[in-house]
Amino acid sequence: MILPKRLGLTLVVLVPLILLVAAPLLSILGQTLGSAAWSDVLVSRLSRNLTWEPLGNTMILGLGTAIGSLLIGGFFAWLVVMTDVPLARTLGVLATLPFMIPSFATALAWSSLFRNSRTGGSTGMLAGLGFDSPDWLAWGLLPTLFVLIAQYYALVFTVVAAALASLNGDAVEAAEMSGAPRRRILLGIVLPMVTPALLAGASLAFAAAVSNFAAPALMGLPVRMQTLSTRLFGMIEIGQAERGYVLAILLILVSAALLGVGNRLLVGRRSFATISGKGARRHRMKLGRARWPLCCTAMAICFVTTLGPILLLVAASLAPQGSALFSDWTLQFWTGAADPDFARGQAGIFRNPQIVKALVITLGLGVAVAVAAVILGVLAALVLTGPRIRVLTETVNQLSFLPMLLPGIAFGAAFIVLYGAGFGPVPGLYGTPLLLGLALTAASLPFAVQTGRATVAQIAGDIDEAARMTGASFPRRLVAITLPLASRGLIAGALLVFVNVVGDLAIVALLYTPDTPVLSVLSYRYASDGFQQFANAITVVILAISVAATALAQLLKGRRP
Amino acid sequence: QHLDGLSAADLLPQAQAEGSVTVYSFTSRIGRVEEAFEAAYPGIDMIGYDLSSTEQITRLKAEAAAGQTVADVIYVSDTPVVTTELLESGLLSPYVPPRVAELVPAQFTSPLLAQRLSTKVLMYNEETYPDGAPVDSLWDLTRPEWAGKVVMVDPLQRGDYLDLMTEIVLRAEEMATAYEAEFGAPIELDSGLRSAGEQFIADLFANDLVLVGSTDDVNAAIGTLGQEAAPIGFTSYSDRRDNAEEGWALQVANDVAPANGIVFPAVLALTAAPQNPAAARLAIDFLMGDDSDTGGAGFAPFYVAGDWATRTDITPHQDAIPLDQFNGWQIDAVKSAEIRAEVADLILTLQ
Amino acid sequence: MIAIDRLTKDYGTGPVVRDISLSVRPGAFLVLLGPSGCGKSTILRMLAGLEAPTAGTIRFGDRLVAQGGALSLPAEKRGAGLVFQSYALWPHMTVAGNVDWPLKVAGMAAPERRRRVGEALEMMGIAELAGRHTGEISGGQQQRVALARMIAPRPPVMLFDEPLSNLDAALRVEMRHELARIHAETGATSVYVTHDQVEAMTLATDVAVLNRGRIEQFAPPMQLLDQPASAFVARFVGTPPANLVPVRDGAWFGRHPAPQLAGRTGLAMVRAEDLRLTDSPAPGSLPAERIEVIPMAGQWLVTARVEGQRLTAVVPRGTALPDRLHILLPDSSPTIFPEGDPHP
Amino acid sequence: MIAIDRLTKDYGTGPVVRDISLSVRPGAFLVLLGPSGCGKSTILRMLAGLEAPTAGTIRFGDRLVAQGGALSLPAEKRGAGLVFQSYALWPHMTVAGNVDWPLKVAGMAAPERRRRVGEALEMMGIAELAGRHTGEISGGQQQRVALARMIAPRPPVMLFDEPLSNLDAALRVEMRHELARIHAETGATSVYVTHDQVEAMTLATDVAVLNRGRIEQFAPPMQLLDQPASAFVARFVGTPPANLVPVRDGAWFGRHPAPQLAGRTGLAMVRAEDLRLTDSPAPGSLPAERIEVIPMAGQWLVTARVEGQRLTAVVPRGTALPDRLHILLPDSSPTIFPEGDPHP
Ligand SMILES: Nc1ncnc2c1ncn2[C@@H]1O[C@H](COP(=O)(O)OP(=O)(O)OP(=O)(O)O)[C@@H](O)[C@H]1O
Ligand SMILES: Nc1ncnc2c1ncn2[C@@H]1O[C@H](COP(=O)(O)OP(=O)(O)OP(=O)(O)O)[C@@H](O)[C@H]1O
Ligand SMILES: [Fe+3]
Ligand SMILES: [Mg+2]
Ligand SMILES: [Mg+2]
Repeated sequence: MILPKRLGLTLVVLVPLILLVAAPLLSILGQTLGSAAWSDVLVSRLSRNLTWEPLGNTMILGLGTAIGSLLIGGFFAWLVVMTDVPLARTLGVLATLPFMIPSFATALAWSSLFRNSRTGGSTGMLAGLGFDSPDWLAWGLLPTLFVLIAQYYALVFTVVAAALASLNGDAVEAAEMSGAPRRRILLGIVLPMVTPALLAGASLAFAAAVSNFAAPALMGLPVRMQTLSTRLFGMIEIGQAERGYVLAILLILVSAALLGVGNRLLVGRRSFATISGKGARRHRMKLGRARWPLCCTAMAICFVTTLGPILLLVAASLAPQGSALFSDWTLQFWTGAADPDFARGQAGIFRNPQIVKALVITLGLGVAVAVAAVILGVLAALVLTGPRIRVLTETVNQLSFLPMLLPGIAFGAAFIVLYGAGFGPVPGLYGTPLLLGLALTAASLPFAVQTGRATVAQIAGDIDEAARMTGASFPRRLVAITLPLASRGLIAGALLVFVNVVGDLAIVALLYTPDTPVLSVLSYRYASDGFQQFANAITVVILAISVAATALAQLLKGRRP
Repeated sequence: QHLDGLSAADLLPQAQAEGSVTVYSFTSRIGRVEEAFEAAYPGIDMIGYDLSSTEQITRLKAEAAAGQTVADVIYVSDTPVVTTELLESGLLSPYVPPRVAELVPAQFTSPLLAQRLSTKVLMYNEETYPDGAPVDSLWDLTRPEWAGKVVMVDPLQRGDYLDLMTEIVLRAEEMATAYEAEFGAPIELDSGLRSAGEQFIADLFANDLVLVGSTDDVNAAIGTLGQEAAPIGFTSYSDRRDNAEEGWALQVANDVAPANGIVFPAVLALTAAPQNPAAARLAIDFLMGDDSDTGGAGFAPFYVAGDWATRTDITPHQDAIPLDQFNGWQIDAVKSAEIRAEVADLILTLQ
Repeated sequence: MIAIDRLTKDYGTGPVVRDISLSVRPGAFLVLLGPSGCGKSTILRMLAGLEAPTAGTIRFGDRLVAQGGALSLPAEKRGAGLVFQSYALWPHMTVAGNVDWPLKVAGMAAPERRRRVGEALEMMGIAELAGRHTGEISGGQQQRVALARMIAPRPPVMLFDEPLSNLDAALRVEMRHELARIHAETGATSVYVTHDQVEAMTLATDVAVLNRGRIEQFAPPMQLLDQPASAFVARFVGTPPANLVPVRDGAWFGRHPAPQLAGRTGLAMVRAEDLRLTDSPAPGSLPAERIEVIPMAGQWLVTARVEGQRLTAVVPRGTALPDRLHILLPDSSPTIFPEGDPHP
Repeated sequence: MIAIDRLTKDYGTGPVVRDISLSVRPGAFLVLLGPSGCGKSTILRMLAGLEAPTAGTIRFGDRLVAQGGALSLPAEKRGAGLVFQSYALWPHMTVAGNVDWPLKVAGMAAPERRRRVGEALEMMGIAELAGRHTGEISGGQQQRVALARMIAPRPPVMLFDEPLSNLDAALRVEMRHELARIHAETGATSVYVTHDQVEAMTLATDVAVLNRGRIEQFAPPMQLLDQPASAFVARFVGTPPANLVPVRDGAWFGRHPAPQLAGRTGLAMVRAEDLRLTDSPAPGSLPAERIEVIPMAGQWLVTARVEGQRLTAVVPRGTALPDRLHILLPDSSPTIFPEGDPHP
């Protein structure tokens, strides 16, 4: 028997996936077995409100976000990477940022425009101009969808831009030769050629949207719109965790089915080998007169989705009153000494003795997890883009995608149960940063795998074959050939993982120790006692780190020919 | 256990030998307690974790499953869940320092020792309604003029709001009486509803109740200055102390029939097998405050207007209504826990 | 040194290499010749270890390297070099980097590597491009990089897939001589796919003519010309290849009887040099329509349509060639193939 | 219809197209011939609009489509079709999809498109591959897809970059005839890059021979053979190309005086058919060493080393050819080029 090609690698990838993803998932599944939660969720008088309506909303949001993100993110990626648009680098950075902005800031931006009097308080700018927005514009599906798209188009952008950057010029030139107008080339040739990246970006956007809690909670609850994530959070919060877990499993099943179908429909047998072994010149499309209009359009989108929320977030860390963000700014929340008359005696965040330690640990964790996830990610990507092996390949695909959909708290708990105590010669990991790192690696895998796979799929088979002919071993080829060629995707993946880790709270909250404070926990601590400005200030710090990482990633990418 | 009977002074040597104590706390104020504790008992390292009640519960259960006990002491609210999920399953054990046993009323020492009391009560905007609360009964909230103008956190998102709803069901008889007082006729229950409490919840939701995600959202909704017709809603009485800083005009509606909401405890307990049993007890003793009027350094972070110490010898905060004049129901964690899930299901069908 | 036995390959769309057997001695230079899509590259890829055979075996010397459905020694263990039809250059490396990397993999020391890279680039006439990236050189230059990369480590088995197809005639002659020299020097057993008859004729020790995945003829090059084994080979090999004129019942095209063809039916092989052209009808001549005239080897190759079929004749340069010609078929043909494809 | 004036292109590594001017009438078939890397593809890309000239102008008819540093009408507005040297197939589409897409862009109705796709694939002999993806067909098949894709919309200007380089000889003849037919039918002005002399001779109305970015000669095909403008052209064009024998002071190789060369110095063009070979020394013969023998057009092309230089002679098939030969140079040469490259 000839063993299927890549069987060894597939197994090598499966082992960590099983340990990091399948085991926790099964342990969560185990908790729901035999519980009444399954029937409550699926077939009781509660199931309509508990399950089906939220599921419907979730799917609308997930698919809507995926589509919206594809359109905007794809457009940006094309504009920045493939054309001679002015300010391309700036646009490139701005379009990456929304993913790093916490949802509540983006929601705040929407609210500050469209908020109506339904929840009292202060109203938005439109109301100030005498136009009270209708509820459908201020609350519910539409604004939630907007907030989600405004954030997650950045995912599609990041993945697709990486893929486009390694597109062979001549295929696009061939399309230009056909006389097709630019839009036609974009939609007919350029984007379809990076289908794996589109699928990866859309999958990530979908997963991020369906698991997002803040946006539907802020924008949806006032009109009683529930999604699976708000339900799931609520059920765990009120002590009915099993129901929450069942909902999560349901979400995973539905998403996995969608992912599977999407893969089959969009990828199929087609090849996306756009990095070919015949040298081709890079190619930037001339926009001509459309240059500036397109640049302005892009800038406008960036302003609404990036600069606006950031400005609000910064303001919210400077303004004493949440209802008057642009008055009485003070640096007290940042650098102020403890003053009993101010913020109940709380000193500014830079005087928090833990901030430096938290900063260092957060960065360390971010970098370590990014490296680990990207290594695993690229191996998984090789499996996914190589010859298919029945069942195994699809298992790798699904396992590497679903951690985003698992509730972080359950995921963290499962890690404690599975690896906390240790077994046999393996020491217990509970309370060590390693456990935190492992869990975060697992949780970040989707970013690494999806981005890696999108670029690895572009490498024509003969490029690796040529390396095999020289007698080079797999690791050698990986390091010298595959990694450099996929580097843009990997850098993008590492960036997404890093940002995800730096901002994560759900998993960290359950696994951190006071010895390993991280920024998100500090922020959470402030928020939990109502020191919102301090929490915002920390969030701004996290954002600043993410922006710095983005800039660094841009630099790294720019170095490559 | 023999340690339970020891005074703080007697616990100290062993506690110092243990050298540290780990506390899971639902509030970050544990940080300040930590400083004070380490100042008071040099050589004993207090390690504070800031974890929500849910996280504490999940963490303790996972620790138990993994056979690893990290926490010695927990400081938590959400008593209905804590009692069922943790106390009954043996993950916690109660402890009342002998020093305060006499100073805390019995209802607050069992099943777990309550350290202080917080609230989820009806509050209004005193700028919009300078003449006092615009309602005199919870039932007013079901009237058409309050349609779309009552704000609270989704009870299926936050345990304390579910506790509030549960208490209303538990107090069905009082609710029935209040109904008759408000509308002049005995209450008629819709089919499928079993009590005046359930009827109230149904009517409240039917009256376009506005749900939000957090207490801060409620505060902003009802408290923000400059509103012509501010909504009304349930939130924490203690948040009133932030009025000046946040630009709010929150005020509690105390004269509301039959009650304006709930008063619930934050409890202290030992984990089932603490690694530092003496230091753990010492920490609880410390958190209960010293013998001064305000409870001293150990209690200082919790001595705020709108929260009340359970110790009768601590002087109530001057800026707040004293507990005995406060018109809220004190919840019963055990009874609450019994019907809480049912109430949640009821609410689920109403949404 | 290379022995192929009953080799078959099926990508799932029907067999593309069918039941091929052949063997060549060590140091042989085997040329695979055949129409586009006949399976040449596939055979090369199976020899290289990049594709596992569906059935059949491949042996390198005594070593069984592949056996259909059971074993396929991976490419990196076979010690063969391959020039890809698609070049398969590594786009992130410079020209020199592409040539250097295999040497690095082979564990050569830096000075030796530098020498070999320089030598290989020099030989291919692309030394001054060493620092360029592969997207910054012309197609023919890329092809030469691919060739240099394969040759530099001097593998014991060399596989070439149309390695000179994008070079100009002059350069192709140069390169051909270089390859011949390298082959003579190293004695590496080589398998060479080409569409260029001259390359096939000059380089090969053995030629396999393939058609639809089958071997039509396996023979030394000259023998292909002199004794083609089938109509297909006759029509495929040679510059120009032979004409195949249908003969029915002893008559050319079934209409122009020739005494020496008496009773024969089939496809008669008629070499271009055996046809004669006149500008006026002659006894036994057939009217023809001139299609094109190509100067070659001091002669003219004239292609004309006769009875609806294209025939090519060689005539001395300067022959008068009006649009309407007359063609004189020979009296007979040395070889008449049965009509119809033996492998439908 | 295409007029190029002082066209120059520099990628930043020195000019690769230098100051080229030429013009062809509508319907012309211009062939670009030249060694690898001489700038053929670059010229084609500038004509296509994919590359902007550094200096100089390009006109399509009256229309100025490119002017160095100032204007370059984008590719999609030029109405030209291009067969890429690298094929540039769209990997995510099937064979049929690749051919269909440009038709879709042109706004053709579905039935018409279906017809044209079918026709183009049929013409290229790849109709049965319509449903395959581009990674699942052979190199030659890919090249034919590229050709079909360009031809199907019948663009008014057709640009070909070595479109038949990966096809076998027989198919190449077929395709050449198809291209000639299409050109005759549509009258599309065509520019065709090739290394195949036969293609150049048969398809071209005009040939530009390029060398290092410059035009060496611009003439109809036959004229190139008969009157090469430079030693480079003489050495580059023809099957086989002419030999260039150094003459110094009236003597071949400066050592074998020939009366009619008296006083001449330079590179004498000596066609292969003007050389004679003998197996024994004859008066005035030079000793030679046989390198290779290639059967072609019913003759043998013999390459031999004489005085350290390779010379090619045409001899009748069957001539006796011992390893050591003797070569008889003609009495004179019609053309003697000055020595040295005019463009160093
Ligand atoms: N992007 C580039 N940067 C620098 N030099 C380039 C670039 N592209 C091509 N060249 C150089 O320009 C010259 C002309 O290239 P071009 O591709 O036009 O050659 P060509 O005549 O088509 O050759 P071939 O027959 O090998 O395809 C070559 O020497 C090549 O190295
Ligand atoms: N991956 C594949 N799946 C299905 N069929 C394939 C695949 N690769 C090649 N083929 C088919 O197999 C046959 C042989 O292909 P191969 O590449 O060996 O041809 P070739 O002789 O090298 O032709 P060329 O001279 O055009 O390069 C072709 O008809 C081709 O269409
Ligand atoms: Fe009233
Ligand atoms: Mg091939
Ligand atoms: Mg070229």
